[in-house]
Amino acid sequence: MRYLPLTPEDRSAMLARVGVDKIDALFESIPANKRLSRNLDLPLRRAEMDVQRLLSDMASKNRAAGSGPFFVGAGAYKHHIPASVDHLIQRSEFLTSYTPYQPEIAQGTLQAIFEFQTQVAALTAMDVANASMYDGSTATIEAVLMAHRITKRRKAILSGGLHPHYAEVVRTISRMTGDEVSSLPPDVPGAENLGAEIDAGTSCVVVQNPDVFGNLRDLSGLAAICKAQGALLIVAFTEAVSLGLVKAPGEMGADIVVGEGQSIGNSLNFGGPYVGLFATRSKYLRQMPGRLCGETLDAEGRRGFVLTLSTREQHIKRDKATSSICTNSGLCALAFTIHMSLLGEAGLRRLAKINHANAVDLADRLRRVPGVEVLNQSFFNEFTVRVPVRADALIERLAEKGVLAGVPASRLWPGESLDDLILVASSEVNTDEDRRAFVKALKGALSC
Amino acid sequence: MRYLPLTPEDRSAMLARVGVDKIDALFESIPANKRLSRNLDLPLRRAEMDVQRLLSDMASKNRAAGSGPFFVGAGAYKHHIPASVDHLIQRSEFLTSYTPYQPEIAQGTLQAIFEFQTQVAALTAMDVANASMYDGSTATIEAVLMAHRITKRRKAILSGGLHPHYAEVVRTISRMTGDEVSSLPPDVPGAENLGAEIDAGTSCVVVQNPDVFGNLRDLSGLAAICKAQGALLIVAFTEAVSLGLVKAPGEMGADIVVGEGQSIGNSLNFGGPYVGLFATRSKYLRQMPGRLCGETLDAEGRRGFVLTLSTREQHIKRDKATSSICTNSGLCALAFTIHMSLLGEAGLRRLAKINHANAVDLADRLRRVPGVEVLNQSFFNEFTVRVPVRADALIERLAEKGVLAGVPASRLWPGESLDDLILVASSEVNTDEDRRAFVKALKGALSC
Amino acid sequence: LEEPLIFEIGRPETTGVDLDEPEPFESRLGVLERHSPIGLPGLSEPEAVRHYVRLSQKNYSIDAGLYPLGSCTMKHNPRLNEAMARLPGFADIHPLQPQSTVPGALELIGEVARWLMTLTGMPAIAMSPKAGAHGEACGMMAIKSAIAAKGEASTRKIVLVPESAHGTNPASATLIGFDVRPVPAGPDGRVDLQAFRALLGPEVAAIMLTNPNTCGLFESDIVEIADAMHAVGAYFYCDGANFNAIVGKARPGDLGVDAMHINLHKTFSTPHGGGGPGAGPVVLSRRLAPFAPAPFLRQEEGGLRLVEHTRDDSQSFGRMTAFHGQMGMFVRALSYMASHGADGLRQASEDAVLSANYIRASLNDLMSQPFGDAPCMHEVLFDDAWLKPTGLTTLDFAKAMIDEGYHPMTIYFPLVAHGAMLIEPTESESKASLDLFIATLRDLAQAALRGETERFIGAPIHAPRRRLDETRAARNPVLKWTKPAPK
Amino acid sequence: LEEPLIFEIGRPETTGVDLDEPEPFESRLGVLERHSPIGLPGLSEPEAVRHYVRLSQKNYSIDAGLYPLGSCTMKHNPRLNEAMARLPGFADIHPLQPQSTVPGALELIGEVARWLMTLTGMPAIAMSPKAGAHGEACGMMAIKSAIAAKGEASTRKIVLVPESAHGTNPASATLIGFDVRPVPAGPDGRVDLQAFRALLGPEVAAIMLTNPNTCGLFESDIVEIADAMHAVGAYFYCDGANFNAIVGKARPGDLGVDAMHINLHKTFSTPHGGGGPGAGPVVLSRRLAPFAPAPFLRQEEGGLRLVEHTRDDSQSFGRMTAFHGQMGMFVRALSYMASHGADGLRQASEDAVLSANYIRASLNDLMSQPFGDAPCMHEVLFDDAWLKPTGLTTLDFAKAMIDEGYHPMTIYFPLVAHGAMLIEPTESESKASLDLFIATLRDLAQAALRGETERFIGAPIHAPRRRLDETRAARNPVLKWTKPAPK
Repeated sequence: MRYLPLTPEDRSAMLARVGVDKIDALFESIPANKRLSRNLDLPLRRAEMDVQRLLSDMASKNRAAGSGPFFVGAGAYKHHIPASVDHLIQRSEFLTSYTPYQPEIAQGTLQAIFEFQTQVAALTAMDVANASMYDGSTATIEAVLMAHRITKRRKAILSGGLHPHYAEVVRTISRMTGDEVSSLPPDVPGAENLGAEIDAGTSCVVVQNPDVFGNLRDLSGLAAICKAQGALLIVAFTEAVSLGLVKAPGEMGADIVVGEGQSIGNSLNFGGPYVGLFATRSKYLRQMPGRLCGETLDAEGRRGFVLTLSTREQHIKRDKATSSICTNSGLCALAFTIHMSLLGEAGLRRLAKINHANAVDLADRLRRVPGVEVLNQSFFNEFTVRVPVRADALIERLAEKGVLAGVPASRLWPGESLDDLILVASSEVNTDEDRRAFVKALKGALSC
Repeated sequence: MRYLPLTPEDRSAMLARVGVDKIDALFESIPANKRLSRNLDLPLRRAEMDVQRLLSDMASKNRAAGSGPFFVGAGAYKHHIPASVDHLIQRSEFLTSYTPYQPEIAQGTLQAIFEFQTQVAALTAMDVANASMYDGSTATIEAVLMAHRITKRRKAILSGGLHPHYAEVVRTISRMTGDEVSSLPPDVPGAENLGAEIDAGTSCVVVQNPDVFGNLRDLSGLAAICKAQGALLIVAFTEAVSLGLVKAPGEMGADIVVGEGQSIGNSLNFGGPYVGLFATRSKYLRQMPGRLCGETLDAEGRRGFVLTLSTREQHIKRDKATSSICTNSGLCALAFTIHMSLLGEAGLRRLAKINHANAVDLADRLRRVPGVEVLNQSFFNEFTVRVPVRADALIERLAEKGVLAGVPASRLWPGESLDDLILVASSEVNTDEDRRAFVKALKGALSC
Repeated sequence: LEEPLIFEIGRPETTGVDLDEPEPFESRLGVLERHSPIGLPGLSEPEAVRHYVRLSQKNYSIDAGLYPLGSCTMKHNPRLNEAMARLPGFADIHPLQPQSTVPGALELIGEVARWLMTLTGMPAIAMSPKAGAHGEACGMMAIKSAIAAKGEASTRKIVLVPESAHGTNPASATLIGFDVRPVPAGPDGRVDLQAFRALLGPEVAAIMLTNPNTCGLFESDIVEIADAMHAVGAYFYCDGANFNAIVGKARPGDLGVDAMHINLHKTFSTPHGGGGPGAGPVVLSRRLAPFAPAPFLRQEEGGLRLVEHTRDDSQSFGRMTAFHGQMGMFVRALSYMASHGADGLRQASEDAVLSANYIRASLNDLMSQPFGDAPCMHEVLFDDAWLKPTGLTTLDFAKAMIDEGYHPMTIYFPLVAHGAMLIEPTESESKASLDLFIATLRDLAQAALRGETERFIGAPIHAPRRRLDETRAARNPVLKWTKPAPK
Repeated sequence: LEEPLIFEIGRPETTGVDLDEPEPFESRLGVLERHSPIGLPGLSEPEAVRHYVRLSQKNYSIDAGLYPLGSCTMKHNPRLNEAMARLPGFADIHPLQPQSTVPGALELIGEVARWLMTLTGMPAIAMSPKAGAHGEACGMMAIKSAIAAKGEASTRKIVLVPESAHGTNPASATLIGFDVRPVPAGPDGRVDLQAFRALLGPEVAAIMLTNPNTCGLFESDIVEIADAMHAVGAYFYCDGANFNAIVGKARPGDLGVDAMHINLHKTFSTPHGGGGPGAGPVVLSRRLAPFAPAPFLRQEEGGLRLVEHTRDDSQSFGRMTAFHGQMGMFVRALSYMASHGADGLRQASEDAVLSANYIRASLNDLMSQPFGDAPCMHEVLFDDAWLKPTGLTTLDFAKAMIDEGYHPMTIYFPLVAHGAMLIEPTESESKASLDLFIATLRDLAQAALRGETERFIGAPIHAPRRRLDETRAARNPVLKWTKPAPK
């Protein structure tokens, strides 16, 4: 087998050194009646060529985002990733290394993490960021739990503009921990009064910006109310590119910022792996979950980087840890950092501006389609439209016409009577032609 | 521009150091009336995304070999290349390094070349091999010129089984040098009497095995005649995989062996880049063209590798060099070496056997199609069939049915009355289903 | 060569991504446009490539050398996996595009699920957990839900965790609201069965047991343990981190396991990537299956469908993550499993165990083992008793390995061994590679015993950095770059 | 760490490529089956990956550092190029599959041809030459054919080649059956116009002139030279190796050039790959166009057609290679050209020239220049006059650069400068990178002048190898591995 270097002769020689005559002698600690004596009912080994064929056949049944006009967002976004990003993260030394527990021979990974932490802190306008979480949704529940630890309160208020999957993750874990969650109903116009929900038992308010319907929210007032009530403001985002054009959570008074970093450097991947971003104020540092990289000196006084403050982590603190997370999204974070280094401030701002321009253009075209209404006052690169038919069926019809036109709200909020809404996203990858194709297909679908 | 690191401020500072006030001051040695003052009539710079779209659109208009049943050979062959080969040759340290003229910091490239030379010598059963040529055809004319230098004669005899493009390359250069070439007519059955062509002025005989029609040739007798007449036997091959199953040129008495190495490790690439293999007897070493890597010791007595015997080469010997070649096919040779290291002797033999088995199966199926005749007595993975219609039109019709069925002989030998012949190749990538599809499409095409 | 930070070489106005300024348009940002500087330097592509290539050159990797980290299973990462995960049909599909446009993706997830269920002998699986610890949480939530369904939520809250367990086990259990009780190890490095039985009772919800355990030993009493748990109405969570030892040799489902996460980034060769991403699907017993989280696959007329929301009458405990799990890792894992096949996977486990025992048998005369010298599974555990007389520590020994060109083994874990050195060679090493590693360790051990302490306490010398001051880093945390004050 | 040869670690029965034995079948090999051992070791995939990763780590590369090889143009190799060249529609198409199935490939070749003709201002192009020297042969064959067509084949056989030329120039001319005459350089490093004119006559076939020349200087008299050649019925071949200096700034076609090869692996960023592959398309003047080799593109009704055979009445001189040229390199080059655009290419040339002059102006107080200190093009030439008093050689200086983390510049070329050091930074270096390089060279130069010879003669120390014994290698050539005799 091509991945197994030992030859039959090697195995014999090694068994001899070990002092047993057959390999099964080494498995005798497994109860005899539980040992498998033959192969399981699965295919036998295959040539690389055959595996390639097997998987390529499956892949070819899927409609790739890049194969036609594509406007699906709602938590994951199609962006162009520079070719050098994938080249660099595939370097053996990044791809096949472990968590940098031996810093002397892991400075590459560690320095990249330090750059990542600095970038995330700058983007969110917060003091400190960790080395990544699994994704935006798991970062959100970690933020809620962190707020509970800090405030010693146990109730979270979830905005009706929070991605419903994020809300569901928070509710799921909270049910287990016995913490209280108050979820507000879907807030299409982004007009809910969150401040009014806060009481003395409120640990935190979780609000998303741009919210899941695309509305931009000025959170400064809410931050002030939170502060007054002793609750923490947790701001989530699902579209990291928005931070190039939209006021940062830290600028509006957030205590903890969490978000999905997929948009920068990472492919859609049908939902994973992605990279969760997590940032907070310095004063809350020791309640922060996840890995942290810090600067230090080596024995010769040269700058170097190490994992630090690991007394918060499970491998040291076990049941007292701030989180159970171990493996995080290291390589996705590296992709994020490389892509962000390539963009730089000027590139990110321009990328964000193009996204916004494309979305504005699309919204303006869609609102001119009879029967279609764009609901947003403000938005970044995603907005909500009302259509005069069932949105889910319409989306299927548009897909048949070659346009992947967005996410029907009913897919995210089944049973919430949002059946005529579609979340529509547009990024730099959409051409004018793509947008025209969307409008044309939409008109066609609505007229039949 | 994303590939240009200098900023406008950098440029100003640098101009100041240089002591000129504008960049054009550095171009004043170009006659003033020949300096361009504005952009040429070409598109301006484009985003990576846009270039990707431009090139992807062109690529998508081509029918990839892997997209359906594929039986085209005649000098280039579709084989499966292990994924690790491409990963390794894309390592920055291999991909973006120069010819290893500074051996202390190029041992990676040098050792790989040394392995390549050893592999090629073993495969061909010759004493020494060089570090690669451009491709099989240019290696062939280099071999002819080398034979002229060794024998001090100036006439080459080209077998009628030599790939006609190879023969044309030899004739083209020889016309320039004033050397004589005797090209035998296309030899479909592989039965020509080359020995009879040799005379006292003959420098070399060039014969291909398997020949271009697929026939296997026992060259031992011809080698003896060459030896007796003082001519050199040059054996060419276009399918390196054949060397895993077919007696090696060196075993049959070849003096120089040249061949196309594309089959191992290299994609079809519409004809290039490929990698020319070149091997000979030790006694002819100093007349060999091309780069050579040799073993030596460093100042501390450790084994190391260097380019050697470069007094044969153009950068030292200039007009007295054994060849003008400078840049060769380094990275393609590396791909060859890695793929060959993965195969090993057992893997190569089995790969060759599968190729042969698939070709035998295909030949047996095709010969049962009414009106179709397989002309070969012997073959490896390619053979010639006679069809009852014009082959070129038939190939087009089969292509329309999704089968790329081979090369019509008329494409290689226009005007030679070989209009009803097709060269058909089958490798390990062809499935049983592919072969059935070929037969079905062929029956369909012949019946309409 | 020193490599600066991007903040030291980049410039805010430089970009390695060419984009045209859009045509003028009317912004819809309202008052929320970001005006203040962000603080992100940009690099041209040549600078970025060189920066990250140079950084990479400061890393050790499995591609460049043996990486004997016990309990981490640093095995070869096949390159076919990477190529397959990058097929546009997998990498460039959106989790919320119509399911009708991604049948191949659902098929792939279904195939991975089938392989994992068959290899573990378990009837159900949750595919969405993002890594091992996330899988642990998933399994423990299924257990908690099952307990709640039986009306025992308020009484059954104790989770037993052996002292040798990974830290994630107690952390995950606590996260889910359980109380953790340690289970001591016996003198043979396995669960002390008597002590274990003494802990049982109606308040016990589950045991979290790693098997093979982190001492590299198979818990031979596993069936008794499982039966005892089930007898008191509790559940058996198995930490599958060490599944690599027994794939194709034994099935957790036959041993009484109720839930087990599978680290695709250990057993099934997806790359560790300097810390992630991983993937931690959880196989479930029949009794836990109803509680599995959404989303999950369902075979329907017309093909597979991904169920993203559960009905109100469902027992599903909810949702673990925004989307469907680590698709990119699923592709790699299936590529690996399909390549090996049932026979190759079994062979891989055998080779992993053989290689660990080969190392054990080649070092047992020099180095001490906390629980005596007996066959181990895929990793072999030494302690520092043999090193005591030299005055050197496990850390010193580990750092000296770096100078010999090796990544150290896992050290100071598991906690049940003093100064633990946990070596896992995996099945990916040739005999020549193992022999060289053994010779190097023997040479180092003999040097230590001869008193050549200077070779150890100053190590590493031949590394991009000498030993780094971790105390300094923690005392005054510098967690991001800040612009130095102008001099 | 030492890395053995594959022959020392591989085994003939091991393979990293799994293939099933075919069903039994009747061989058609006749008597020609190969039975004797071949001598090829095999490696499993983990072994092969590690072996070649480790070998790679012994190489310097442009991705890891400045690579100032004069006349080699080691510029950044964009990664987009690599991705594009691997699209199945380019990488996985056969040169002999029906032309109707590859219209996009023909379009691509046509586009590359259009860009190159526009940038050079030349009306025709031969795309098939495989590298620079092959392109030289192509151009010289076109010239020879044109001469023959005029009936001067037997009388016009002299090719003028300046002393500073690349070795490929005289080698190519000789290969084609010309006789080479050297043209001396004047005191300013350019062609000595008077000496040149003295060589002219009816026997002169062509001049091969590199411009900018290998001293980094533009041949200011180029129009006079071209006119003089044409006046005597001869042709002007331009070696385009240094085209990177003038792309978008001047067009060879405007200067009277008849033929010029273009190194796509220099000017247009296709990677050097440790020695190749390159690509050397040749642009041709109107008078040489009829002699271009097959295959070539022709616009026909229904689209582009690749003409693979020329009719008997054609003046085409024949065929240079089996197929259509270096398609993989064409894709990369177009990716590069389309990315830059007309404006970016012009800027690149300006930056390349500016960077070379910046180095010149920063080192001219310490190091000597053979032809005085004056603006250069994209490379700057120093000689060893300044080093003479130290007793050190150019080689010593070059090897000491290795210890500072740099690849040496081109040394001992061109031959017209004593102990030449030819530095070409290209446009890919940032100012910070240039400044560090300059500082390092100044530091080294000052150390040399201070007499710190030991830092040079023993160099390199910090490299995978110390200086290698090239004489030993040449005296007793060991060109392949042979099995050592058993002891």
